[in-house]
Amino acid sequence: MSTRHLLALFNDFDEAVAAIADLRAANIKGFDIDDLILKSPIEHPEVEKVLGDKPVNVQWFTLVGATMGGLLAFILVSAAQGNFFAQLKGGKPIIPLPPNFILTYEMFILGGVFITILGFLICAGLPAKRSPLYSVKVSEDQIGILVKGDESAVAAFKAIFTKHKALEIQEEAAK
Amino acid sequence: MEKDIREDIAWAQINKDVLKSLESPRRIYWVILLIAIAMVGVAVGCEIYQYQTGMGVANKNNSHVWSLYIATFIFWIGMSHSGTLLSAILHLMHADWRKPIYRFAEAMTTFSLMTAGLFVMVHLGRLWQVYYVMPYPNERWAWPNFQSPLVWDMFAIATYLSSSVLFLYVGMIPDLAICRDNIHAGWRKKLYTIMSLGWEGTDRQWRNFRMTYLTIACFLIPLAVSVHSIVASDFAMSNMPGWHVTSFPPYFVAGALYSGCAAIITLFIILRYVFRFEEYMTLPIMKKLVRLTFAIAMVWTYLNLIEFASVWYGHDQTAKDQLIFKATGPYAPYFWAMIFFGSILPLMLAFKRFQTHLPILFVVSILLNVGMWLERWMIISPSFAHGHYPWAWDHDQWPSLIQWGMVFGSFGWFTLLFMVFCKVFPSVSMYEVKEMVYHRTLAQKHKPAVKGDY
Amino acid sequence: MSITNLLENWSDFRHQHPSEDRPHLEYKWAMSIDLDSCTGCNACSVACYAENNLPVVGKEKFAHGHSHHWMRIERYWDNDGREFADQGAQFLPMLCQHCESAPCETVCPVGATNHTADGLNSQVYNRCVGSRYCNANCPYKVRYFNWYDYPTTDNVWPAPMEQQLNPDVTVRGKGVMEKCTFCVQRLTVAKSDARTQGRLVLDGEVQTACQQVCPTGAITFGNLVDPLAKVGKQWMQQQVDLNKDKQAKDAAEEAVKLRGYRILEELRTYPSVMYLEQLRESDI
Amino acid sequence: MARSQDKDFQEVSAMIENGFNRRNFLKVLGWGGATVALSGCGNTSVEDGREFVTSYAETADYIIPSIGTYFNSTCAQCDAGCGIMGRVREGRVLKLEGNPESPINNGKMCGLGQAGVQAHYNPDRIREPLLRNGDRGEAITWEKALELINEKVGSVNPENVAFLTGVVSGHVKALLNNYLDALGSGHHYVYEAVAPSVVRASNKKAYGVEMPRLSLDKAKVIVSFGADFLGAWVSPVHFSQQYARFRKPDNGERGVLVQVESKMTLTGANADRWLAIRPGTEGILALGLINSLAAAGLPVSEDVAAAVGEYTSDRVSKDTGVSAEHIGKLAALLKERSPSLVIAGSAAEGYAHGSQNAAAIALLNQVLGNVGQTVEAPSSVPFPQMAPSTGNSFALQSLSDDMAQDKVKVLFSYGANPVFTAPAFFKLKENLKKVPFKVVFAHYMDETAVEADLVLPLNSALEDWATLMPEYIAEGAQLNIRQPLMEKMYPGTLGVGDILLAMLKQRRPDEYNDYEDFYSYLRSAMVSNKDALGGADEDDDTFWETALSHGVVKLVGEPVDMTGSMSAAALVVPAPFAEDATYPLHLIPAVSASMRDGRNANEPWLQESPDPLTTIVWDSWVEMHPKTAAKLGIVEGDIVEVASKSGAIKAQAYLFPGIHPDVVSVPLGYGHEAMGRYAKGVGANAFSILDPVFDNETGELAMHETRVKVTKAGQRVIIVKDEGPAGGSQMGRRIALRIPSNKVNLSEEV
Repeated sequence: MSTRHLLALFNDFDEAVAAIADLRAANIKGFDIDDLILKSPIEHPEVEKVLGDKPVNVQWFTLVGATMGGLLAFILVSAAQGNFFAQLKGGKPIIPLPPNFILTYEMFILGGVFITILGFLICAGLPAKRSPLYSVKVSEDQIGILVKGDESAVAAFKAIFTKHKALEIQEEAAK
Repeated sequence: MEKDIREDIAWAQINKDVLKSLESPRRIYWVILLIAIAMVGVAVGCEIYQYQTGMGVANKNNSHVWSLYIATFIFWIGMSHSGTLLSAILHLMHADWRKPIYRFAEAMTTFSLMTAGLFVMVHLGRLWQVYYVMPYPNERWAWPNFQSPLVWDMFAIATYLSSSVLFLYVGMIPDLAICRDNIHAGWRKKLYTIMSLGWEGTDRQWRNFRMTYLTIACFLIPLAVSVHSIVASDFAMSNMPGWHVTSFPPYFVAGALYSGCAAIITLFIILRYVFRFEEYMTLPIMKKLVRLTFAIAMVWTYLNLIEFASVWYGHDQTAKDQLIFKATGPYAPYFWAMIFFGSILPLMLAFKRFQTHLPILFVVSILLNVGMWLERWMIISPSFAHGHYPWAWDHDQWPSLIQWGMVFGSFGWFTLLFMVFCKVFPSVSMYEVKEMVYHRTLAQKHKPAVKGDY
Repeated sequence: MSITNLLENWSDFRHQHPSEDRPHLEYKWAMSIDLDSCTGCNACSVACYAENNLPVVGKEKFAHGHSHHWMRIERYWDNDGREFADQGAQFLPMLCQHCESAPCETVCPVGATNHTADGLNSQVYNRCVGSRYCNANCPYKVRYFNWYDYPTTDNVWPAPMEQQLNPDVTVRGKGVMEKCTFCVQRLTVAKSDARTQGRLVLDGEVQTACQQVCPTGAITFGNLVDPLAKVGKQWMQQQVDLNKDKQAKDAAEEAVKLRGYRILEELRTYPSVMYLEQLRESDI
Repeated sequence: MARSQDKDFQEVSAMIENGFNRRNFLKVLGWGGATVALSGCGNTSVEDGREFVTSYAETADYIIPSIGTYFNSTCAQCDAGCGIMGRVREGRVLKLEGNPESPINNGKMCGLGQAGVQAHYNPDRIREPLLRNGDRGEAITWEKALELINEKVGSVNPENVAFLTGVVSGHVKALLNNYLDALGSGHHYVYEAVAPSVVRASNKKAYGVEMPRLSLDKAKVIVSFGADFLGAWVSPVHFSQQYARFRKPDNGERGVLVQVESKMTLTGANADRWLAIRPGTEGILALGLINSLAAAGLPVSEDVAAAVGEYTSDRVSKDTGVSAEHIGKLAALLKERSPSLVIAGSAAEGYAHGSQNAAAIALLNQVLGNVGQTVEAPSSVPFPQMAPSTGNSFALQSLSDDMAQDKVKVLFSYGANPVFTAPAFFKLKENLKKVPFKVVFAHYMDETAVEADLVLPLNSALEDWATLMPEYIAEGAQLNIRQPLMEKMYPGTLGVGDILLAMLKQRRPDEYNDYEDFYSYLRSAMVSNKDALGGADEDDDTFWETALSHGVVKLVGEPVDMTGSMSAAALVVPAPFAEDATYPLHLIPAVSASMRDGRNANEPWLQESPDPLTTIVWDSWVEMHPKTAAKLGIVEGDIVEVASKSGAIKAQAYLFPGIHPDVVSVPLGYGHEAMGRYAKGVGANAFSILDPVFDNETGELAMHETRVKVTKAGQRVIIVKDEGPAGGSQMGRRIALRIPSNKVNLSEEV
C-alpha cells in the first residue's frame, strides 16, 4: 500500500492544536503521530504539549565546539611561541599566560559559535529542499499540519481536519 | 499614550509593510545613497595619496605616531556594541519591545565593525604587509607576537565580526523564507531561496532555532564585553600617561554602549521615515530606547569621573600633568566639548517631553556621538602631545586634511553598507513582530485572535 | 614534538627577564655616558648620520617632527627662576636605551622588535608593518618612523651623495620604524672576527660610531659581561645594577654620592645605558 | 680606536711590503669614482650599462671586497688641521674618522669635520672650468683657462695682480709665493672672516708669540673671556680633549671653568659659572680681578698695582654688571687654585678696544703666574716658507680699498668667499666690478664665484694632494699630509696645487717643467728633504709611504723663548659704553661650531644638526633675553627686523636665558644667496649689517661693536627646532641630573 501526505492549513493555532489532539486520540491505523509535522509562521513552544516533547541537541555541539576552540587556541599559540618563536620580548616569559588566556577566551567563543551553527543546521535538517506540500500561507499567518499515512487513513485525516475547520487540505501522492 | 503597535494588525499586513521596504523606499533613500558614495570617494582618494606618498602626509610624527585613525577605529568598534546589547541582552531579558528594531541594530553592529577594520589598515605604515599580523603557517615559521594587544584586537574583532554576522543571519532565516515565498522573480528570488536554506517553519526547525539563537546570544554578550575591554587594553597595557589606567576596560565598554545607543536612535529615526516604518518603530519603543541611553550616559559619566579622580588622587605626577594639560592645554576646547556632549547634553533625555520628540532626538543623538568621537580623540592625541618625555612633547601638530577626509569618508562607507542592507534584507524582523503581536493578544485574552479579513 | 617540548622546557618558557639567576652568557652590550664630560657638540649625532645612513629630511619635514636623529642631544636649562642660566646648560645625549625589558618589544603585533642574546633591542625592518605601537609605548621616544620614502625623496641623497651611504647598513624604506642599533653592524664584524680566533670580543676592540668620535670621550661602550670591560667597571663602581629597578645606593644617605643613574628607571624598563650626573662647582 | 688602527696598520704594512705604486693603487681603487664621473649621474646599477665593472676575483691584496680600508689624510673643514682617517670601500670613501696618529685630535672628530664627505660628494660642486659670458658661465677646457690666465696676467703690470686667499700653508703656500715672486707682485691678501687675529697680535705683544700653547689640562681654574674653545675657537677638538682631562684628572681634582661673555657660547654652556657681562667691559673685569687678588695678598708689581688701583670690586661690578659677590668668589678661587688659565676670545675680537681688553687679560694671566705654567711656548717651525700665513679681516679691507682705486687688474681668489663674508659697508661687490679679470678657485658657485670672470673648479679635499701646517700644534711641530682617498669624482676638476704648478710652468718653465703634476712635485719636495723630516735613514719609498700612512710628519723644532713680563704702564681700558637711544642693543654675530663663517653651509648634515644651544635647524635666528623680549613685546617665533646703521636683516626671535639683556645675537654663516641647494636662501646673513668699527690697534673689524634696534616685522612662525614645547625644562622628571662637585669623589671613579 502506498503512503500519502496531507497538508491541512488552519487559520487559528488553537484549532490546529485541537486537531492534533484528535489525531493522537483517534489512533488511526497506518498513521504514526510522530510523523506529524507542524508548520507555523512563528514559534509555538506550546505544541510540545500535544506533540510530546522532542529532544534538542544543539547545546552538545556548542559544548564540544567551545572546548575544542579554547584548547586548540591555547595549544597552538603556546606551541608557536615555544617552538618557533622562542625570542625574549620585553623581559616577559616566552609563553606569557595572560595574553594566551585572552586569545584562548576569544577562540573559545568563536569555536562555540561556529559549531553551534553547524549543530543547528544538522539538527534542523537544513539546508533542505522544500517538501512538495508547502503553502506560502504558512510563512504568513496560517498553521499547517503535515501528516503521512496509508491511503486508508486519508479519509480519517480529512474528517478530523474539516471538523476543526481547516481552510484547505492539500493532498498528494508520496513518491 | 502614543500609538503603539496594534495587536489587531493583520500578520499579512506586517509582511506587506516590511516587504514594501525592499521595493519602494522614499526618494530620499537614493539621495542618501549618492551622498554616501561621494563620501567614500573622498576617503578612497585620501588613502591612495597617503599610500603612495607615505604616512607623513597625515601630519603624524615621531611624537604623534597615532592619531585620528586609531581614535575613529575605537569609535566604530564602540558603536558596534549596542547591536549586541539590543539583540542579545534584551533577548535574554525577554524585552519584547526590542523585536521591531533589533534587526537593523545588528546590521549596524556588523557594518560598523567592517568600518573599524578599515581603519586598522589605513593606519598601518606598510599596508601591503598587513597579513603579517595574522597567524598563518609560513615557511619561516614566523608568527605574530601574541603578547601584543593589537593581535588580541585582531582575534577579538575577527571573532566578534564573524559571530555577529552569523547571529544576524540565523535570526533572519525565517524572514528570508517569507521573502522567498512572496517574491517571485529575479535575482532576489534566487538570493532568498538560497539564503533561506529551505526553511519551512516546521516545529523541529523552530525548536532548534530557538536553542541556537539563545546559545549564540549567550556567547555574544561576554564577547562584546571582551572585545572592547581588549581595545581598551591597547591603551591600558601601555605605559603612556593618560592611558595607563586600570578602569579603562569598563570605561570603554560603557562608552561603546553609549555611542551605540545614540546611533540606534539616529538610525531608528532615519529608517522610520525613509522606509515608512511608523507602524513598527513606534514612539513607545523610542521612549524605552531613550531611557536606556540616558541610563548608560550616566554610567559613562560616572566612570569618566572615576578615571579623573583616580588620576588626580593617585601619586603618578606624570599622569596628573597629563590630565591638567588635557583640561587646560590646546586640546581643552575639545575636551570640554566632550564633557558637554557626553555628560551634560544627555540630561535632556531625562525629560518626558524630549523622549519622543523625534527632531530633537535626532539632533541630540548625533551630538552625543560627536561627544563620543571626541572622547576617543581626547584619549589618543593629548597623551602623545604631552607624554613621559618632555623633550619629545609636541603641541603643534594637528591632523591633516588627509586624516579628516578619511574619517569623513568612513561615515559614508558605513551609511552605504547599511542602506544597501536595508534595501536587500528586511530591516524589521517580521516573524518576531508577529510573535510580539501574538503574545500581546494572548495577554489580552482575545480569543481567537482576529486575523486580517479575507 | 611541540607539545613534548612545551612540557619538558616549561620552566624555561616561563622564565622572566632580566634576572640574577640567568644573566647574559657571552655578551651584554651596554653604555655609560658621562654628562660632566659631554659638551653637547653634536659630533656623535653627525657620526650616527654618517654611519647609519640616516636621511636628512630638510626643514619642512623637520618642522613636522619627522627628523631621524637616532642620537639626539637634548639641552636643558636648570635656572629655576634665576635671570641667567648662570650654571650653563645640561646636555643629554639621548639614544635607544636598549632596555632589558623593553616596553616596545611586547606590543609589536608582528614581533618586529626583539631582545637579542647580546641584550640588544633589535628592530627587524623587513618584518615591521608600521603599526608604530612600539614608539607609542617607548617612554624615551627614541624610535623614529619613516614617514616618507626617503631614498626616493628629493635632496635627501641626490646623486652622487648616495655614494656616501654605508654598505653595511640598509637604507630604510617608507613605513618602517627604526632606531639606534648600538652600531650592530660593527658588533657583528667584531664578534665574527673574535669567533674565528676562538675568543670573545675584547674591550675597546669595537666602538660605536658616537663613542668613536666623541672629542671628550664622554661615551663608554662595551660588554657588561666582560670583567675587564671599562663599562662594566663603571657600572660596578657606580653601584648601578642592570637587574634592579631601584638601586640600593639611592636609598642610602651618604655625604659622598655616586653619580651613576638610569633615566626613568622607575618604569621598570631596565635600560642598558647608564648616565653619570653632571657636576657643578659649588665654590663659585 | 684599536680596531680601525690595527686595520690601518695591516693595510699600510701590506702596502709597504709590496712597495706598490700609489698611482696604480688609486687607479684600481678609483673605478667607483671614475665610473660615476663617466655615467655622470652617479648611477651605478650594472643594468644601465654605462659603467665599468671591476672584477674583484683577482684584485690587489690591499682591496678586500666589503671590508673597509683606512687611509690617513688631513681635514679641510676648518683650519685646525685635524688628522682624518677615511674609510674606503670598493673605491669609495664612506666615512671620515679621526686619525689616531695625529696629536691634534688623537682619532677624535667634530661634526663639522665628519661632514667633509658631504663636501666631497656634494651635488652642487662645479665640474669644469667656467668662463663668464654675459651673466652666465660657459664650460671651457683647462688649456683654454690656463692660457687665458697667462695672457691676462702677462698683459698687466705685476703690481696689479693680486691673490686673495684663506689660510695657506705647506707646499701650496710655497708654490703660491713662488708664483708671486715669478710675477714680481707682492699682493697676497690672506683673509679670514672669523679669526683670533687681535688675540694673536696682543699675544705677540704680551708673550712674544702669536699662539702660545694653552694647557687646559694643567690648569685648575680656567677663566675664559668669550673664548669658545669647545665650539669654534682655534682648535676645538684638541681643546675638547684637554677639557676632558681638565674636568676629570687622575687625581680627581676637578677643574673649574668660568666663562665671562655677553652671549653664551657652547663653552659658556659648559661652565661652572657663566657670568653675563656688559659687552666690552671684560678688560675692566680683568683689572678688577687683579685688584681683588692684590687685595687678597697676591704679590703684584707696583706698576700693576697702580694700574688696577681704581678698579675696586664695587666699581667693577657697577661697570660690568657682574655682582661683587661673584668677583670676590672668582678672585678667591683663582688665588687658592693655581695654576689657572685665563683666555681671551671674543672679548678681544669684539671691540674697538679689543687689544686693550686682551692686554688686561694677558696681564691677569701674568699676575697669576700662569705664563710658562699653562701658557707655554710653542716650538719653532723648521720650514718657515711652509708655516701657515694666518689671515685677518684687515687684509680684505686693504684689498677692497686697492680695488676701489683701480689698483687691481687681475684678482685670484682661493679659499675665501669675501662677497658673502664682507660687511655691506665694504662695498665689495661694487669694487670687484672694477677689477677687469677675476679668477676664482671654487668648489661651489658661491657668492664670489658668481662674480668671477673665470671659475676654476677645485678637487674636493678628499681628492687632493697637499701638505698643511696647522697654526696651533699641541706639541712639537708637524707637517700634515692631505692625500686623495679616492679617484676624482669629476675629470674636470683640479687640485689647487696642480693649478698653481701649471701657472708656474707658464712663468718658470725650466724650473717646473719636469714635474708631471703637483703629486710628483710634492713627493720629490718631501723626499729631497727627508733628512729634515725625520726620514734620514730610510730609502725614499719607505719614507714616503710611511709619511702617507701616518698622515702626519713630525718635525723637530726647538721651543721659542717666551717673555712673561709685560708692563702695565701703557695699559688703559676705556669706560663702558654710553647708551645709544636709537640703537639700544649690541649685536653679537655668533660663530657656531658647525656654521662658522658659512663656508660649509651647503653640507646638509650641518644644516640639520641642531644648534647646541637653541636646537634650531635650517634657519638663522635672533637670540634675546626674555627680559629684553618682554620690553619689546616680542615672543618666540616673532619675525623681527634687526637694523643697524649699515643695514637690516629679518629673522625669527628666540628667547633664552644665556644672553645679556643689552645684547641680541644672530648666528653667522646663514643667508647664502648662492652656493647650492642646501645653503641658498636659508636664514639671513649677519655679516652684511656689521658697522664699520675697527680695533684701534690692529685695525681689525670689531665684530661686536655693531649697535642695533630690534622691531617686530609682523609675522610669527613656529620655530623649527628639536626642543619641544617644554623648552629646556624637565618638568620635574629625573632626566638630566646635576650634583655639586664636592658631593662626589672623582678619584674613585673608573
